[in-house]
Amino acid sequence: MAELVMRDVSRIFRSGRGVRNLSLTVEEGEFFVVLGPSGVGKSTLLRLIAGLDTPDNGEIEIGGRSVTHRARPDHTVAMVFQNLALYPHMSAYENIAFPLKMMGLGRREIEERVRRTAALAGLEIDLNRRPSQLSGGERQRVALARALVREPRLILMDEPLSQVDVQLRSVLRVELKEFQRRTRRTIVYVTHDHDSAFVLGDRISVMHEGRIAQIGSPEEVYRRPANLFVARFLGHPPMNLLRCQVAESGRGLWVNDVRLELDPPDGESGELVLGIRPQDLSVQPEFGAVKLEVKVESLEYLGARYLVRARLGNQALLVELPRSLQPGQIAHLYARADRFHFFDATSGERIGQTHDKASTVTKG
Amino acid sequence: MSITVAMALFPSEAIIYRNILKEFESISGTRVNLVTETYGDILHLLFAQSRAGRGPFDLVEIDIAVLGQAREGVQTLPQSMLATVRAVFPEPAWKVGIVGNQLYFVPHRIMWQAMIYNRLRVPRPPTNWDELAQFARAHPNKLALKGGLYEGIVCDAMPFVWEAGGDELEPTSTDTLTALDFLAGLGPLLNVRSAVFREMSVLEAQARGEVWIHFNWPFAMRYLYEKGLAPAVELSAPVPIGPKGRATILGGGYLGIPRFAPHPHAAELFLRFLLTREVQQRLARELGWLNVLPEQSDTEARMLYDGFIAMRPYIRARATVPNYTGLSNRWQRALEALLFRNVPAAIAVQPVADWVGALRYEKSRPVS
Amino acid sequence: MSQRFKLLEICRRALSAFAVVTAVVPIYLLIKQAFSVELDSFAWPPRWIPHHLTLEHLHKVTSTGELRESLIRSAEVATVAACTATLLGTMLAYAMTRDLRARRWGLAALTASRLLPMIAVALPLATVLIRVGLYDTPSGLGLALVHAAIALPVAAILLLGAFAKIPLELEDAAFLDGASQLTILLRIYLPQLKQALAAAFVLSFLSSWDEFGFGLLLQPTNRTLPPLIYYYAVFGDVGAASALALVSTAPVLIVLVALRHILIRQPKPPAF
Amino acid sequence: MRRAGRFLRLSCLGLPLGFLAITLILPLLSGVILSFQADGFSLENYRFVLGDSLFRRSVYNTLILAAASLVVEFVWGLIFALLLSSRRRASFVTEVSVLMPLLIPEIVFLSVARYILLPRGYLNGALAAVGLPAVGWLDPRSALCLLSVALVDAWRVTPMVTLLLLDGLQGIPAELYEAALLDGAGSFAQSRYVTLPLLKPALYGALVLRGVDALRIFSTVLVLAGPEGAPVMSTYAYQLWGDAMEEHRAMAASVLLATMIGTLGAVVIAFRARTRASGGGALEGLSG
Repeated sequence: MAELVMRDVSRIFRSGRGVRNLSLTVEEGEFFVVLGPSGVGKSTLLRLIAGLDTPDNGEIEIGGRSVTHRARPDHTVAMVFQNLALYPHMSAYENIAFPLKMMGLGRREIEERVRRTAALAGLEIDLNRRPSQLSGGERQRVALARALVREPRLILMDEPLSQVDVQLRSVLRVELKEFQRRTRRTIVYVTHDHDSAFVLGDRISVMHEGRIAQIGSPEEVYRRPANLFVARFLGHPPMNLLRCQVAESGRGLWVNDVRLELDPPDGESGELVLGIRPQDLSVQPEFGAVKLEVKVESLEYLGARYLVRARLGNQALLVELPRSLQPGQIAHLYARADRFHFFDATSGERIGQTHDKASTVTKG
Repeated sequence: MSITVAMALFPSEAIIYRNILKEFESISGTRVNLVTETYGDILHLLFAQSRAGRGPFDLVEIDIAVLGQAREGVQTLPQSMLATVRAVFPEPAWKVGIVGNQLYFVPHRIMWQAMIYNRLRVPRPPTNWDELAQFARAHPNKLALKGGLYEGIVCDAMPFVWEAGGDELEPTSTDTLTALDFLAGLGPLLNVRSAVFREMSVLEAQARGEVWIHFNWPFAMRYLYEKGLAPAVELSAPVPIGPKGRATILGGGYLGIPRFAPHPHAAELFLRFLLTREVQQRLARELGWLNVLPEQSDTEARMLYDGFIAMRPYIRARATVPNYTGLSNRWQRALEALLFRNVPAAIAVQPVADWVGALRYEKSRPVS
Repeated sequence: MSQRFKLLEICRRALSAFAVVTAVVPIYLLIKQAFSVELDSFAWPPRWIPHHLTLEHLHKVTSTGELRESLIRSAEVATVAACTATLLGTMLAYAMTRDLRARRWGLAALTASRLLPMIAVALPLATVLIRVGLYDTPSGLGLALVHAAIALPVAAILLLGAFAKIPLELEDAAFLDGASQLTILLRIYLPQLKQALAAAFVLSFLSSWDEFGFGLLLQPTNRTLPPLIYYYAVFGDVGAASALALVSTAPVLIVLVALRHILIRQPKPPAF
Repeated sequence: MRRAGRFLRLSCLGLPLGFLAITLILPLLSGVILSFQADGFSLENYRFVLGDSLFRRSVYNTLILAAASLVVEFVWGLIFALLLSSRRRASFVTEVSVLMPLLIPEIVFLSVARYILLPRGYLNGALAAVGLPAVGWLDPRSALCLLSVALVDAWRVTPMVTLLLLDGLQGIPAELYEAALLDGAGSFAQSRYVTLPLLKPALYGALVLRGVDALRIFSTVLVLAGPEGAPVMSTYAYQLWGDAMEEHRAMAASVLLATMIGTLGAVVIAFRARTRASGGGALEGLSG
């Protein structure tokens, strides 16, 4: 059953930013990640779901009930904020208890539920301490407990992990995923960090300029980016995108004056954008692989691998290799034909391989 | 029953005054509700009551300078009141309250000006105009007038005008101009800060020895006495006599019963009580008012107030024109020009003459 | 370099010395006058060291009805003014915090009220207060309200700064937790503003305690301290004026020296 | 959106603004109306005030005093601000001393200043002690009197200017000075190319604030010189009201003063809007 449904929702600010004609569905018990660079409308989306903002038009339903025009938030939604928004003048206990107090529950019931939730969130500390006396991870858990304590249908998270250091973040990430698996809560999680998105998300929705560029499982959006934006945004280093020309015969491609023995999708002609991830190129010839002759320009040592900057025709190409190459050298690289992505040069949309059924592309 | 009375008393005075009221309250059985306000505010209240046709006040104290304006706000008092007043106050003091045979106001407390001098610096105070001029020439910067742009300068200058036979409503008469010329002669010799002096600031200058002679009210002696300066240093003397005699200016508070007073008869009773010799003596003794000074037997007080006591027969009231403030403001400007800007008397006084002329014209117009 | 440095150091020392002298001498004179007999204060040449010490002025100041009344009245007026200014300042700052349009209006109003010359307000205000019966009252309520209006801009700006430091998410979080707007203001914002509220209260209190012009014009007989000091000072009562000045300065000095750091870091007044 | 909160917010805005309107703006407007009343509606009061030589002198004095006071307090304020902000921290005593005039109630400060400047005051006493003749610091209408008033006014408010400028100075990052030093700038060049340009917004803001205050000058004149000694616009109006009981004319005079200050304010706002538009952002920091 769909927990959250958004239909054609728009909320546009005077600055031109916001959310445009956005539709999505989140299933019950799903960990749904909204991924996108900052300023793309993720937070607006979250605030609309939370009821902190009202859409200009469109419909929002939570648990099958329309919440588009609610005057006050109900107890169905909770939110964990980027800066956690713990009340600095209240103890951890009071922070967690606050929503219950607002619900008008009795003291004993509050106490019981706070203890239970704190344990669920993995809090094993003295709850009388103030937020300023807690570590980053403990604060994180208090914020989570405060969101959980009302037992909402939907928990919204606005990059709550962005303020802890990298190592703690990966630990907390695993914990959070574990927690969600255990409790089967429905979570909508907003982030700009695709590592988090991949680790946490059952499904990822990539946002671009107020719209959804692609929705799908982590593998889908990584392996079959629906358009140039998603292709560029996911993966590190980013996917190489080369302008190329379909040979007049319809077979083979021209990257400037270099010819690639790679067949474009059927029926394509003229200009295309060819994508290939740096990790998908290798120096080992393989049967049936496409060969690329490049000129090595420079290289960076990454520890386990080398990042090679090279040129194909007059276009830059990044390659991740297990061994080094000589700058100035002409090298031969190989990639399997099915690792190449094709995009329409004008619309930026993917060409060729069909998308997964589950993922949809919204068009403006 | 209770009556409401508005008086211009300081809070410290009001405490003593209430004690005196108690006597009346026990005799008459009437409670007196005392409201202390400034003279300016009492005038406002009076007008408000007379315009509204009702109001709380049964008795008000009005500054002598604005009796002309205040008259429309009060009712006439019975002539029988005059007998009581005559016994206590000098003639010019009670005459001020009479306009066209009708009694509107009676004096509550009165005072007048005399000369204050530093007896260490001025062993023999000037007794006439010539000696005053001589003193000013011999000791420039040591004679002061209350020259600020307020009523004080009129109080200082008008006695000289009167002593020459002039009148504030005859600004261009020969006698008035004689006095003004005399004052103009003193102008450059006056203490430089005369242009800003008021009652207390000139008194402070006198106490500091910056000024040796100036004219002031009786409370000045009390002030100097409290500082330990009088009679050791400072004494009072009569205002120097002029070509046509002596004069000093009358000041003080006057009582009237407002129109639409809720309890006029009780107010009248209270008024009679206040004007008895015993109560006046008590007010003088306890509050330091000057009303009945000749009776003060205390020798030190006599010594302090010598000059004031000597001036008692020469008291003169200001003109009781409606809008006295307007007249006073013109005179203030004229005297400021005369004393501190060397403007010749005839020119300086012209705006006053114009104003008085307009007043006459107004008066001579037939009343429709 | 070192010679120039020396010269600079000498300048620094000289400046410090100058500042200390100009600050200490007036205070000393005040204390001297308050504790010496008045003849000492009127003497010429002036006596830098008093010949006769006395507690008479201090006694007079603390025992005479009029002076004690003024002291109490000043405290009352300042308390009412400070409470009103802090309360209204909090409201205004709260309204201006999240709303750009409210902020513009608020700043414009605060700026305008800062631009008004005292005399242009006080004179007609006296007339208005006479009409509503708040002129020169023993409690000084009319004056207290005016003082509140004068202190309001500083209090509001100070609190605005404090509000701005509280993250927006806190309000959103409380909203999602089910708190009403009033609950948010009272239970989320105010507890975090304790320091700013205290600072706003103290500054408003002192600004009223020190205010002279409106007091002079609106309370001609039921005076507050500053006009009373003025009357005693300009009307020749050196001893009482000095003693009264000391009495009115001492608490201010103690509070301000203690709060020196708040003062130095005080948010700047609104610009135009 | 949050309709429930709108009411609270609106009343939180409306109540204080209404309060300001009633206590300050409404009286001002009623003053404007009163200033046009003289036997019915007329310009008579303005005609009187503008034709009065004393008023013209008041305007002149107001402007001279404001200018003199501003120059003195900004020079001193800057010097003291530099003193307090220099790397070698000023001592507690210096810090308190510099701020002292601000800590003492205005009227107390002014009355002490009066005792110092009186003809037989402490300053002349000090002069006499070293054999110099007495000086008439407060002689009415003298240029010296104006100067005395300006100096005392400046002395009293210098701490305020110091604080405003100090705030600006402390906002300048120390790295900039280090960078300038490495670039070979001496201390003069540092103040010329680093301190002054970066202090400009604070300086400008303080100048506006103090400029308005200087035009409103009232107490200093009243206590030191009396309304006749160095008449300024506010004491002129006060005197017409209190002494001459010319209520309507007093209103006219004070409305003229308010207009003068208001015009200045409007000019500054317009100027500020322009500099802000051009990226100057002169008073940006001050708007809180």
